[in-house]
Amino acid sequence: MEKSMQEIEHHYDEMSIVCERPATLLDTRMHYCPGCGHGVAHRIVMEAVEELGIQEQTVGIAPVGCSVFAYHYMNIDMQEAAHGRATAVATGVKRCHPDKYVFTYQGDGDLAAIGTGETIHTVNRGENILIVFINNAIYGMTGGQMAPTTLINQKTSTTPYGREQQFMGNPLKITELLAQLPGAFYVTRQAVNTPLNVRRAKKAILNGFKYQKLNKGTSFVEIVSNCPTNWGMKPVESNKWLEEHMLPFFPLGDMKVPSKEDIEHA
Amino acid sequence: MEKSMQEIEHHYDEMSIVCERPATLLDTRMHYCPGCGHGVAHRIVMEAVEELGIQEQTVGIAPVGCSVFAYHYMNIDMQEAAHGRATAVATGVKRCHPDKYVFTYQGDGDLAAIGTGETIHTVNRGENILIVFINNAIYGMTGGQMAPTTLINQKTSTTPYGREQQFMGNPLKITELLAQLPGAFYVTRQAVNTPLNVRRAKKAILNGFKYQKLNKGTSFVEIVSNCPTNWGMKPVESNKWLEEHMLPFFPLGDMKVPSKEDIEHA
Amino acid sequence: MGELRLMKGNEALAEAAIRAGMDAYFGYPITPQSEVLEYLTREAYRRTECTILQAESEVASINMVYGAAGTGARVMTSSSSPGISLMQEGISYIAGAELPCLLVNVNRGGPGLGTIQPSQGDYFQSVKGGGHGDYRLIVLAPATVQEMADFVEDGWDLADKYRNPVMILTDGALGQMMEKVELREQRDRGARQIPAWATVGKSKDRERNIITSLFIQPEEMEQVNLRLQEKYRLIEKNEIRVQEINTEDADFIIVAYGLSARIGRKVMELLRNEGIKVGLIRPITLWPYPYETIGNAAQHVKGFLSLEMNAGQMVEDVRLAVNGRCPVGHYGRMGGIIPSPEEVAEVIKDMYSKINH
Amino acid sequence: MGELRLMKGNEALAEAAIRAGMDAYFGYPITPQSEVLEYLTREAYRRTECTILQAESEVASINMVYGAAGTGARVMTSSSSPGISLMQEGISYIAGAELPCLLVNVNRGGPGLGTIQPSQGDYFQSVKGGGHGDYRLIVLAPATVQEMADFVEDGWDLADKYRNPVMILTDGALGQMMEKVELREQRDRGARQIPAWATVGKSKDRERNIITSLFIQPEEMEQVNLRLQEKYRLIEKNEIRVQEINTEDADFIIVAYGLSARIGRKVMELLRNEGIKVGLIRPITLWPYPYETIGNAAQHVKGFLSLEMNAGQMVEDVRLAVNGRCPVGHYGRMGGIIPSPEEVAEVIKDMYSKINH
Amino acid sequence: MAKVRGDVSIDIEKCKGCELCVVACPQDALALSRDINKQGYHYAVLVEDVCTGCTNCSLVCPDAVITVYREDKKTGQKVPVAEIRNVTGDIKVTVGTEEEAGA
Amino acid sequence: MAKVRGDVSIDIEKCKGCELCVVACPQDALALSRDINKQGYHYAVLVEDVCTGCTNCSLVCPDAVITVYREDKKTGQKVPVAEIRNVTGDIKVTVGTEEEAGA
Amino acid sequence: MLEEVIFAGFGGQGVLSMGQVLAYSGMIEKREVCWMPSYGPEMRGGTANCIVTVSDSEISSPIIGRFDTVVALNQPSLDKFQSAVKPGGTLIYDSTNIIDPPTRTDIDVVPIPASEEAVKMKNTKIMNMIVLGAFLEKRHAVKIETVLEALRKVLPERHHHLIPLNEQALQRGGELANAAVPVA
Amino acid sequence: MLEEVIFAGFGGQGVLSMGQVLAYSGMIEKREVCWMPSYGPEMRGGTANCIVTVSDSEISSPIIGRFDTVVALNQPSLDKFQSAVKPGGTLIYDSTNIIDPPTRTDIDVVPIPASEEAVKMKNTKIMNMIVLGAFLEKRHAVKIETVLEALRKVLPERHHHLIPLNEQALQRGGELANAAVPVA
Ligand SMILES: Cc1ncc(C[n+]2csc(CCOP(=O)(O)OP(=O)(O)O)c2C)c(N)n1
Ligand SMILES: Cc1ncc(C[n+]2csc(CCOP(=O)(O)OP(=O)(O)O)c2C)c(N)n1
Ligand code: SF4
Ligand code: SF4
Ligand code: SF4
Ligand code: SF4
Ligand code: SF4
Ligand code: SF4
Ligand SMILES: [Mg+2]
Ligand SMILES: [Mg+2]
Repeated sequence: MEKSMQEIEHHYDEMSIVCERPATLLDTRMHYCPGCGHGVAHRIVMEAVEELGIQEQTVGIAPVGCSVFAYHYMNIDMQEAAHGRATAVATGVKRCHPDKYVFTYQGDGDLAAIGTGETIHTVNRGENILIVFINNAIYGMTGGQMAPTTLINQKTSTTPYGREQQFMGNPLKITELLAQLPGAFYVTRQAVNTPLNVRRAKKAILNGFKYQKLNKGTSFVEIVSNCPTNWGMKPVESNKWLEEHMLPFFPLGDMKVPSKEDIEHA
Repeated sequence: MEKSMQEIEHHYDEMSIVCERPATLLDTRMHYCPGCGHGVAHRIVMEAVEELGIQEQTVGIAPVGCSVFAYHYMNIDMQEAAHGRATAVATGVKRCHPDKYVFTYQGDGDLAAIGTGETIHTVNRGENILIVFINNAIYGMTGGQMAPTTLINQKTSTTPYGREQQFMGNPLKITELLAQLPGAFYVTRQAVNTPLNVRRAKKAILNGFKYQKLNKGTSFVEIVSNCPTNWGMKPVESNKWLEEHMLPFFPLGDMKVPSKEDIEHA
Repeated sequence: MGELRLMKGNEALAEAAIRAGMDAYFGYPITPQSEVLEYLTREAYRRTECTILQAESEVASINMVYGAAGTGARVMTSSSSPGISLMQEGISYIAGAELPCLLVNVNRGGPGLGTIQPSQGDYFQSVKGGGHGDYRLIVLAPATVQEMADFVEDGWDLADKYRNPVMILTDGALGQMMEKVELREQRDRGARQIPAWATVGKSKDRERNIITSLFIQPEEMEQVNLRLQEKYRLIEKNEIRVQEINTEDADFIIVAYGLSARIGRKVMELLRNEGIKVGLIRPITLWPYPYETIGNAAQHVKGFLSLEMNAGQMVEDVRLAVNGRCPVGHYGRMGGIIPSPEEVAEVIKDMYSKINH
Repeated sequence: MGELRLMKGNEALAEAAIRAGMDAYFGYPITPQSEVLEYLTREAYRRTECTILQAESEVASINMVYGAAGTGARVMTSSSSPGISLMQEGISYIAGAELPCLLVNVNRGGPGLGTIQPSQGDYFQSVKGGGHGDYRLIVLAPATVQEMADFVEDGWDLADKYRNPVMILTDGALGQMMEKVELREQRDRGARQIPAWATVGKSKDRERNIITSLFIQPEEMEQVNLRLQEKYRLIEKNEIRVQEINTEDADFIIVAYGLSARIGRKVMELLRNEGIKVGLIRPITLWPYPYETIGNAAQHVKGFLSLEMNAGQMVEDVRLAVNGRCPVGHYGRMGGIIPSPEEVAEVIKDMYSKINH
Repeated sequence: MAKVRGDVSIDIEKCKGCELCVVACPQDALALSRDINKQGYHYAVLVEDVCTGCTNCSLVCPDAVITVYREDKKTGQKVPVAEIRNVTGDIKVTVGTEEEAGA
Repeated sequence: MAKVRGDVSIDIEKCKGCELCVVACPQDALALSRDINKQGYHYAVLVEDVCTGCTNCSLVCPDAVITVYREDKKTGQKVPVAEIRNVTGDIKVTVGTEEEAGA
Repeated sequence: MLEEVIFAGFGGQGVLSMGQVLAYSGMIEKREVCWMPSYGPEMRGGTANCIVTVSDSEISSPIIGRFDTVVALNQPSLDKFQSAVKPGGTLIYDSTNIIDPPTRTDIDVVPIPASEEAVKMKNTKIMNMIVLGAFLEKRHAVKIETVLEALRKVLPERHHHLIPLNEQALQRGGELANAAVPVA
Repeated sequence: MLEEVIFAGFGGQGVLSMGQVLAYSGMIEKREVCWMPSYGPEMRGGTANCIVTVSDSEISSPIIGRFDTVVALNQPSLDKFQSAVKPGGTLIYDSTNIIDPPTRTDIDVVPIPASEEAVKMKNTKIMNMIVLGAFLEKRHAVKIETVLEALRKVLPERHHHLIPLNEQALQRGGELANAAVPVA
């Protein structure tokens, strides 16, 4: 399609900023691949911290996964946890500092494979933290191996002929499991593939932080995301694939929301 | 109450044996405390093996827990697994010998605390094995510490003032979680506190073994049991306590049963 | 003089932890050290409101310790051999991130599930690094219930001083037995101030703090390694602890730590009564190791025996210290059996006569 | 001569495993060794119908290996440093239950998450026992992609011969680099017969088989330990592998294993060109260690340098072997940096001149 | 004396005196002996000749030491017993307190 | 030329040319430049002066390099901008193929 | 002075606590003391024991194989430990529940009908104190007064009313020890 | 003979495969060869490189810091590695997408408009072969025929029809190398 060639003259000085990089997100280039959902997820988490004005009371726990370097970008105190142990580390932090806002940021391999035990018991104890779970159905950092959330027939570097239920089991809906636990206070599944979903996901993150004030249990926000590099797609395609293949299996929406009483009782 | 004193004369030779120690259970004294449910559980598992005539094709996996010495009593090939890893060990066995009958026998600490990750992923893969889960709401072997299944307010050596949900979390109904997984083929909760329950529990164990022929997924049999020693009760009391406190929270019954098709399709 | 009590080693250790101002304990039951967690759940929270949490596993415990230590808290965990093996990844992370904390291994017999009886089979694991990479734990080896208590605060102080994990390596017998113990005063938890590097929320006036052991660029990683090695050299220079008994006039020296050192002492007495001039060197810090003390002794003695409750582990460090100057033997029992002073005395007499002819 | 290929070390290892008649592989991805699992998922099942399973963690992997090995299967797992640390409990169990299996550590830089670059920082963990209790792994250290392939079958054969776990200790560079490799023939999986002790169902004609490492009675446990130690002595007697280059006329010897040995060889050439008679000893088995070879050389050389990609670990074994007969130095780089032959040559010249004056 | 339809034999040396069989018996036919076995437990014994062979006791016995016998209804014929467990028959059985015993 | 109601500034050196903003823009106002930045990516640029300041592009931008401006409705008054990001203004922007560019 | 003694019996017979009382008393008398329990799953079997060392000099090993005195409160313990008494040492046992009495002749064998006696004293719980009394009478490891002081220190207030009963039991044990005739 | 070269550029430019083709060719010519890729999360950034050593004698380290030849296919790689060329060594780069050309004068600098050329040849995929051709022309590490043989061996049958095109590309690269005028 035709496009006008002259450079557009800008009018910044006549307008006000309605959307920009949050100050809590450091102004450094992120190492993520082009179009990777981690970037958006990072931004909305930091926007929440900024909007709630809790930068000074927040401690974040980075996982081992592509987001291992989250602390390079998030301008808050952070700890880098061993693979899968972020919620145990968060427990250590929160138990010693119940007044701080503590969150973990973990991938599907980290949270739902090697970290399954820690994840389940942290939520079962109702640790009063926020868990942000980035589900991209693959091991991104290590080069695209099967994740617990990899879909049936999805090809990965360790399921070269597609994931077979018979041998590799089923994609694990850990979020649904966690929603069953009494320790879970708020459980929701979101995505960042469209502007609308980004808005919703950010709302969920905001809730997750706010609810820590109530001290009523764990908030868990799954974010269905993409991995263009290891899915072998262009970013735009990858979001299409996400919509067509992941969302039907991992439907978006709240699985457990606090009752009015829960919230008023605070 | 009065009792006649003369010794009863027996008439064994005029009758036939209708119930006796199975030949698959070695004729050695068990190390369990008086009245401990492990003994009954051992017996019914071995009765099932005997009745199905699969002693030669069965490999059992013992846990770390009071039943660590199961292999002293069960007259079959057995492996002693690291604490919590019985289902991983069973996976190793079964994947190499899909034609064998493989089962694990695990306590609540073993299966639902340290072994949570292995348990969930083994069932999620639908490993074609039988898992026998002895839930006595306590760590028996190590002297009565809190288990994941310990009830709220239950006193243990690590909850001397009773389990408080706020600090120690909730009793974990792992069986309910596992029933959600597509890999689970048969999931049930039984007990061995009464003759009737023993009969039912044995039936469940029989099913668990039989279903392995179908190769359709994991069979999981929870057995709610007692720990007179660490509950600090006489065996008879302990069964009363079990009925009054455990069964209301851990209701008996099937959670997932194969459909007709499932079974005919074999 | 502080309060005198008759206590189990495990309980003395737990009581000392409360009094040293512990902020948090995370652990998982295992024989023969479950009394630590049990004692703390009874006593600690009520007295100092510190955190006591039974974790779902040792892997969770050590990572909870990581998180708590990262906030500058005075934190510890305890376990026994198999549980400590499960912690090796976490311990390596803690060493790499330079987090001060206290680890307690109440050593039982291995390998595998082994036995719950006392052993010194985890010496290598503790001092050479059971986890991956080049790191060191400061390892303290108590020989009495009194030291089980004393080394808790000492350990934490060392950990804070060097931002390094400290391990108390003891055994099932020391953990289970009762002896009299003099307890220190209760420290005020508030007193210790939170270190500047702790992740407790980035205040406006400072850069964000980051706790990590990841350094993806080789050059950067090497710098981190070199800094760690410098720190270790410093610890080797300052913190070696060793007890020498009758070494000045000794012709033969027993080297032993922990419970074995108590046996060794009895052996020494037996043999001195028989006119054999035996001395005892008891390494109290297993790392840093008293190579120099042993090396100096090697100048004037005829031989050494490393007495251990294992198949021969510390003996390698004794040999490294002696460096060929005289024969070094090893005697050990395994599987939870504690050697009797008499049997060891025979071994030494035998070795001693061989040396002399 | 077998088929010649240009392959990555990790892939050569995986291919060799298939050809050696592997029955099962259990593993979890980690850089720099994920190619092993990836290659196997592409190739193995289709060709030999063996089991390839991506486990949920390294802890699960090693315990799956335990279960499979307990049935007499030819089984292996592979990982890199942090993952190997997580396996320490399982490894100790496997050693205690005497289960033959193959473990591969593609060593990366530690401690902690560290770096994914090559390192030799896990020497201590591998040879002194990273897990609890008195046990030993037979440790093979390849230096070429060819050996990455060859040591797989050799390792399994050793494991079967002694009912002992065998570890291949290699590094990220050897795992990632491509060299030419000659591959052996495909072994028939059926050929290997199931050992008598395997738990595959108790047939009428024999007692039940039990795989365990638990021996609660001290006396019994000690007997087990003694039997293990006997076995280890036997392995030390029979299975030491070492390569010596130019040691006969050498005045100075470099001791190095794996990738470092390749650097060492280049250093040797450089220095020999400058007229310094340098030799190289390359331990191929890191346990059992070639103490004798080094000890003998110590009779006639002026000094040793232990060249490692770590802060100084194997150097302790070199010192134990030399036992004071001449100076022993260490040179190492860390964090994934491979020392250049030139820098090492300088170090030796420096040390050498010091020795001579 | 009640017509015998069932009977039990108890391996008293392995019995741990947990009493579970005693409470499980609908016929109230079992009780714990006042005497102890070598392990020091008051073992279970049949004290009323009213056993119906219902197997309840055997089902709940954690130590699997109770063998239950029953008259073979179908055939009506008396089937010889395979093997009798090592019940030491010569142990005197007294139940309840000394006094009762004296009565 | 359409009345300007919104505008964007893009930190093109951090842009990775993922194109997500381009497809997210309801006004079709964005496109990837034919030129590459120092990282080698074809960066996004505003190519039609039809921006409404809806912020969609900014919301989906993984690298948070889009700042969106809008005319302040309520006050109607033009609010001065806090700070302008390091947009290298002197980069010539051409879109599509050489030929088109020439047209 | 050095006394190495093992107390062995079923759990619930109070073997561990009698050992602790002895150790505590030794501490009051400014001796070196060490109390070492058996631990671990043997407890399942129901048996329990503890080794107590009271000494004037430093104590080396808490776990030892041969004893000055063995106190056995049931048959399995008697069978297991009678051979561990040092020649010339003492073997004290509760004769009430013993079927096979000890056979050694090179030691001082002291049968005490402790359980029976406890029933007579209408409190089975003090059986262990009767035996301890016998032990003190035979071995003089510590003074009875010290033991009573120890009890006052270790027993929670609400149990102090039991101390007189315990004292009687200790005394009675001493008498029985003197009256004891070994079944040879 | 010893050639130590690094190929560096963006992922997708085929730097790893051109290195492999060279190594494979070396193997065919019975040389010792070693191919070492950069690995790990740098890949995220999109850059990739591999070091290839071709030698007559045993190869020591697969990872080296200074090279006989550096082949840079993008600006970041050029910036990062130009200083690593040994004095007198060769620096080959794709001049199409380079903004700041190399500055060193003590080495042989060879700009090749490879991308541009590839577009002209109507197949951007063969850009790397053009560069490889230039490398061979300059360094003679292996013979072109050998490379073609290597391609026949490594390429799957279904791609063999591309071999002639690759051959042209190699040739063209050689010509460009000779025509190359360093921008000094
Ligand atoms: C103990 C351990 N095992 C394995 C690894 C290797 N590893 C690093 S990240 C990762 C998985 C990453 O996948 P995911 O958690 O889904 O995060 P993503 O990269 O997809 O965002 C693995 C297996 C490790 N670092 N440590
Ligand atoms: C790695 C490890 N951690 C801890 C232990 C100690 N331990 C042995 S059994 C057990 C728990 C037993 O409880 P459960 O599994 O419920 O079995 P039960 O005895 O109640 O039947 C524990 C914590 C161990 N042996 N290994
Ligand atoms: S590999 Fe996948 S998850 Fe990782 S940064 Fe790239 S796109 Fe994102
Ligand atoms: S401790 Fe509890 S579970 Fe263990 S044997 Fe005794 S009663 Fe059974
Ligand atoms: S149930 Fe069994 S063990 Fe318990 S008393 Fe009856 S017979 Fe004895
Ligand atoms: S079989 Fe039935 S009736 Fe007979 S003793 Fe047992 S429970 Fe009582
Ligand atoms: S979304 Fe952001 S990074 Fe992607 S092209 Fe648009 S501006 Fe560039
Ligand atoms: S703000 Fe809205 S209209 Fe303006 S460029 Fe972005 S998406 Fe398009
Ligand atoms: Mg992922
Ligand atoms: Mg339990």
